[in-house]
Amino acid sequence: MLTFIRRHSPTLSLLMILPLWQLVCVLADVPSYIFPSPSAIFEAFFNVELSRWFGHLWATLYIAILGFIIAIGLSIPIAIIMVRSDYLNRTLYPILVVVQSTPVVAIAPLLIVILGTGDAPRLAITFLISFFPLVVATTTGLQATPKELIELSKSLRAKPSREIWQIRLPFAVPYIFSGLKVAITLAIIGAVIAEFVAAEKGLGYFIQFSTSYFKIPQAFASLMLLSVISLLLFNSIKLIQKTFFAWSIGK
Amino acid sequence: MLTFIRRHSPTLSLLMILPLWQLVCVLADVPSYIFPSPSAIFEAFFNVELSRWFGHLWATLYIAILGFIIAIGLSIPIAIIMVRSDYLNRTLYPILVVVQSTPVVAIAPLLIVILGTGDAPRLAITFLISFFPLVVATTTGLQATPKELIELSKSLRAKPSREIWQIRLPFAVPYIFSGLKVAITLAIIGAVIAEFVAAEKGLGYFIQFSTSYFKIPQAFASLMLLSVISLLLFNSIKLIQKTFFAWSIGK
Amino acid sequence: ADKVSFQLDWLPGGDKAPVYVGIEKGIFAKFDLDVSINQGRGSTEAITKLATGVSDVGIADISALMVAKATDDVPVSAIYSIFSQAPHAFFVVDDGEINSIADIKGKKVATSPFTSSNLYLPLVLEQSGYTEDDIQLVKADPGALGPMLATGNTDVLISWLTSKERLISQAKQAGKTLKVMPWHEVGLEQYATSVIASDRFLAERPDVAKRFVEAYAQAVEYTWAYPLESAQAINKIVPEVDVKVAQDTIISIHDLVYNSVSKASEVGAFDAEHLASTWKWTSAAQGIDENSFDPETALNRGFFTGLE
Amino acid sequence: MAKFVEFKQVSHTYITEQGTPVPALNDVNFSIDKHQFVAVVGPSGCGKSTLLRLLSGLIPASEGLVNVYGHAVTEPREDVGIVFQKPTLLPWLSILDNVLFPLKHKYNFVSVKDKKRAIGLIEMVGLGDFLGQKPEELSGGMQQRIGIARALLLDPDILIMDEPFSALDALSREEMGFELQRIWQEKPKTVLFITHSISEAVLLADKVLIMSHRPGTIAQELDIDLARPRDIDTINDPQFAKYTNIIRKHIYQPKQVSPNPQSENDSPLKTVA
Amino acid sequence: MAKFVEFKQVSHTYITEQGTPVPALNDVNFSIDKHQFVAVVGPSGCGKSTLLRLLSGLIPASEGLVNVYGHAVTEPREDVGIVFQKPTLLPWLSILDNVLFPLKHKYNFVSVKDKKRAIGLIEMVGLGDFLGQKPEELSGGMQQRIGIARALLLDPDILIMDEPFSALDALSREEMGFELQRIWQEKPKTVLFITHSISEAVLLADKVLIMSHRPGTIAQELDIDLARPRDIDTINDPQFAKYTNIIRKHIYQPKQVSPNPQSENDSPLKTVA
Ligand SMILES: Nc1ncnc2c1ncn2[C@@H]1O[C@H](COP(=O)(O)OP(=O)(O)OP(=O)(O)O)[C@@H](O)[C@H]1O
Ligand SMILES: Nc1ncnc2c1ncn2[C@@H]1O[C@H](COP(=O)(O)OP(=O)(O)OP(=O)(O)O)[C@@H](O)[C@H]1O
Ligand SMILES: Cc1ncc(C[n+]2csc(CCO)c2C)c(N)n1
Ligand SMILES: [Mg+2]
Ligand SMILES: [Mg+2]
Repeated sequence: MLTFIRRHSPTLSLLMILPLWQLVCVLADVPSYIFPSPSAIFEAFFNVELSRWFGHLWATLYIAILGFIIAIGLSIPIAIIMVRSDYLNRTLYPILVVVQSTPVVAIAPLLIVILGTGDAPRLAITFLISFFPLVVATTTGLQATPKELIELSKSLRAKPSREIWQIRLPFAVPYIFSGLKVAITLAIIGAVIAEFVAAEKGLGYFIQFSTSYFKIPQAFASLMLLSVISLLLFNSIKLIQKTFFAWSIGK
Repeated sequence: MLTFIRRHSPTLSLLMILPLWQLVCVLADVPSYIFPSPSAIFEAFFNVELSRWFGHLWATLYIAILGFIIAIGLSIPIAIIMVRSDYLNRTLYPILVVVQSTPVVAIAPLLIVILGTGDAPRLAITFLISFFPLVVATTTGLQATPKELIELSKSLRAKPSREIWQIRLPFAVPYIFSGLKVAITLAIIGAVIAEFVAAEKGLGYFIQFSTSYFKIPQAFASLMLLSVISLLLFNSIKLIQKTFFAWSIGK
Repeated sequence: ADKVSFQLDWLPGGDKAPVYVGIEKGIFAKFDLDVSINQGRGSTEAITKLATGVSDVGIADISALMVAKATDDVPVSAIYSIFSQAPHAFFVVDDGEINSIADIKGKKVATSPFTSSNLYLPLVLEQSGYTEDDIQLVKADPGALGPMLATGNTDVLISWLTSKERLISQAKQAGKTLKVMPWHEVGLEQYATSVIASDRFLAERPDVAKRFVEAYAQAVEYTWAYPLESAQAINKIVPEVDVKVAQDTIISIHDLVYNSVSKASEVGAFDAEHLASTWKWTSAAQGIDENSFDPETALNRGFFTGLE
Repeated sequence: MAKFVEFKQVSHTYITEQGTPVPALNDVNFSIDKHQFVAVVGPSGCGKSTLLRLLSGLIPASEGLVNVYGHAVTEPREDVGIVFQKPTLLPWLSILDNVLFPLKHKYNFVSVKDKKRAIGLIEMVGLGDFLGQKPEELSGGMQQRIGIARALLLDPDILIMDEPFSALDALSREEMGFELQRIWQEKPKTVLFITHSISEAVLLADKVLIMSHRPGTIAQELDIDLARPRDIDTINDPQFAKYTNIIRKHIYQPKQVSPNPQSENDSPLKTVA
Repeated sequence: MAKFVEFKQVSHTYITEQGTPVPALNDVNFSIDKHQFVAVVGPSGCGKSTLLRLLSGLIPASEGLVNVYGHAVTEPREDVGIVFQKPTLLPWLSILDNVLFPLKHKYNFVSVKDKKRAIGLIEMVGLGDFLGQKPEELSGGMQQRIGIARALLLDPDILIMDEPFSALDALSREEMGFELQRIWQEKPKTVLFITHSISEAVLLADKVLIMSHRPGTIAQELDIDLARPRDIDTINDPQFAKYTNIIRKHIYQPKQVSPNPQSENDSPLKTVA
């Protein structure tokens, strides 16, 4: 029992937040249109059919995961290319910085006109928002590989691609996972922002929708759901690292 | 001359984009309300007084830099705390993930009500958007410190704080800079998004304003200016690393 | 002078002219008022800011206020009506293919994801005898709508009459002319943008509020009497606003302020029947029981007593 | 003299990543007197470094008791200086700062006098010309010497050295050994010295612990009764040959021992570390 | 025999981070015949590892020419196996995969036969029980032995070893030395062997290069004319003592040489690496 408490004390502490929050809302009489109490949020949650929640949740999750996978699939090759060619490094990096620091909301019309109104612009936005940390982390990791390991590869006269795949990339794994952890949360934000820009469903859409009709507790219920999927996805990344790349975790 | 070309070939390649872009716009007759040509953008740029550009630019830059500094000032201590206490690690990390994946746009009214209408909500938004990569990168770096170096510190029975400051933090420097590079671009986005939500000046505000008046070339001129400051800030980070932490750069 | 903070519901523009006129033309000064302006990001946000005391008085869509009061008794009341007709409208390329709302059946319609127009859309279509399932509705960022129409990406777009001039001039760039079909013409009878105030402000500084409404009413008169001067007044305070665009906007929305409804009573006053119609449409759109809320409770009639 | 360090029935088992236990030490018992110089020899992988880590309090023993001055060692002690088997220098600090690191790390303060002392130590190990360079710009042996200088900076009561001279050439090794003896005699300290060189062990130590194959146990404790200070001529002492022979016999046990004891003594290879 | 490896007036100067030049090698000239076993001895920091890196093509010489079979070495060669001074194992691979790494890395293919060979090599270095473990779970000496097994996997024509036995105990060291000789005789190869043990150099090599202090030059080339295969008894050959003495004289030059040559020869410490 005591070890149970000790092991789960973080979870328990986190659950303690809810009654505290409720108490603050009740005692300070916080209006629910500013900061609804947990009970108001739960009520709002159950006022919406579960199947509708599920529909919104799936729409967001689908875009977030797919966009995230696209981000991985493109940014790791980009990082590899940039490490292998100084010219491309110095040409691509500024472009990536510019792309990354362009608020997607500002180029939303362009994206919609080019990509239409289907999943494509939403995937593009999710990708654009989440790829950069992956490129930076992977590049840093690939470049931080110790001289000795590079010399080992050079001494074997292996193809440069194998130096990347069998030495630099494995060495970069802790860096890459650091990037993945950031990228997965950005993928979720990206999906939500994409829904602000163009969508008919999804949690982001539902948040905006609820807010614009003053159903703030309902918006917060969507936010809570969003938090849950963020935690799930984030912990999946941690789990993948622990399962398949245990050696890359310190301590 | 030849070495000049070779050294600056990335810059030259990047500058080549502009005439290409112009050509595409002219040949394909792309309407300027979708994707304005560079010439249209330059024209729009000079239609606005320089002093007004400067005002908007400074408003955004100021928030971005200050928010970025706050993000550094808070996330590195948070990372240190999380590395030192397993309990806090397991309690704080989920909270940070939730905070990070909450679209700030959705809680903007809350921030404004709590923080007023001055710089505070904009700084808060910038901070909220940019702190997470720093926390993740710093935590990863602190935890990746090799066992041998930790044992060296332990064997000296130094205060744990010095283990952090003199061993783990220096070791984490390449990780931290990887985080800083991401965070600085996010700080700019953060400042812009904050201006979308609550501002009466700044490049983000001006983009929104221009878009809502369908002055797309003017919006793109702001975007270009935004790109310039992103590149400047990003390269400042790189320069700082090169100047003060040269040992942390691979190769 | 008494300090009053004024909350806009969106960015500055021709449709927000009166408050700028009041400042620039010295009308507020005449009433011993020192008015400062907070820009806004939507009616809901403006109502929240008033409810929490960030601002004293402002403008917002009264249907948004009714919904807010019906769901969450917010301490905010409407005290003066500006638009006595809803600004929602269909915009189509004027190529003779679509001439009435009935022709929209089966067409591709683009709208912004979060405009209140979307709520009234089914009701408007119902007037022409079909439903949302009979059109192909796409939602996209407001900035993308004009380009979509111009590039033939969509047949119809839904926007507000306050954006009319801008949409028309954008279409002109693409060599196209637009046809505008306001929804109030097919029976969407309702009040829209109104001056609203926090109840605390009204209770604690009734005298200031009273003077403000009077000054604001004078500014409204001035605005539509002298569109150019009014547009220049905005430009003086917010140089980003184009004088020409603002002037065109002011002129083009004249009928939202001066129409049969406001002529019947007075500009600024709320007619009980039109107010009831407003709530009827809004409650129907929101799926709220019409009888669960008395639209009168969204008003405080004690501050605008008419121009002398 | 009081028993300064005591290992009582100490066993240590590592658990690998896959969960298999690897017994490293098994029922180790020995003691060291205060200010004794003890050398440890034994085959590769027999648990010498593990012994070091237990004594320095870096890891807790799976079983048994490690005592220093009657107190169980549960964490690193104040007064221990360690030369690790790998040099473990901090790559971001200059050579001088690396040697000063223990002071900086422990007290966050370095006086001008400390700096002079550090420079003196670096000169002692023959690297006075390299003060400002970074560790990775040094050769393997140079890095190892910096590690030795660093461990001596705090003038610790207990000095634990894990094959400190393994990357040094014959001459440097000899010089460093006598230098170590001088320091130890000037400011007496308890020394645990792991080495692969039998002659080095005999030449420097008061007592040699001979360890058996993994899982390591103490096969024999050998007191070395040679006059101090020892120098290059000590090697010619017949006692010296006797001691090295005893150790050699132990270590070469599994192999057939050459029948000619003279040749064995002469055999330079066997005395090679 | 043709001159297989040639160093012609090779100098190498490192530039440190602060920009100061550190001359490491100065006008080095020597040659190696095909399938010759050459040992290099010299004081710590004299440039032995630099020599290795030049020969293996990892760094280009600042001045002079490094030739292998008449071709200038500009990049690593196909047929070279290197044992680095640090073990440089890949921490994410098991011991077996580390040993297999050269094959995997070069050809991206590992046959069952290769695997058997690798296991054989790991058993040869005495670590058959550790196939599945990770490098950091091994002791220093065990890691070093894995590095040796890895370099032997591809059965290279040229084998370059930088103090490969420095972390091994006397017995293992001797065994590994003879094992190396066996492999070299079975499948002849050209070997460059850096060591700190004078007797080891003489026992194993056809030729010993004696280097002087930094910046290193070749102070003397010494051909070792001892019968093959050499074994434990070779040590008793009077020639053996002669050779070790010559080298010792060179190395101990700066120090006063003991007047008694017998004692010097006997001195086990001096023969200690
Ligand atoms: N972290 C670890 N995890 C698992 N096993 C380990 C670990 N560290 C050491 N071992 C095992 O413990 C045994 C003893 O290791 P130790 O490092 O003490 O040997 P050693 O005597 O210092 O050897 P060497 O002379 O080669 O350095 C070895 O067999 C090794 O495999
Ligand atoms: N990366 C480097 N940058 C600067 N100087 C270096 C670098 N590597 C080696 N040196 C210098 O070159 C010299 C020779 O180094 P090298 O590693 O070749 O010596 P070594 O003979 O192998 O020594 P050891 O026996 O100690 O390993 C040393 O004085 C060292 O300071
Ligand atoms: C009062 C008010 N004005 C404008 C907007 C912003 N906005 C939302 S949708 C849209 C295009 C018209 O459908 C615009 C401009 C708002 N939220 N509230
Ligand atoms: Mg060891
Ligand atoms: Mg070396």
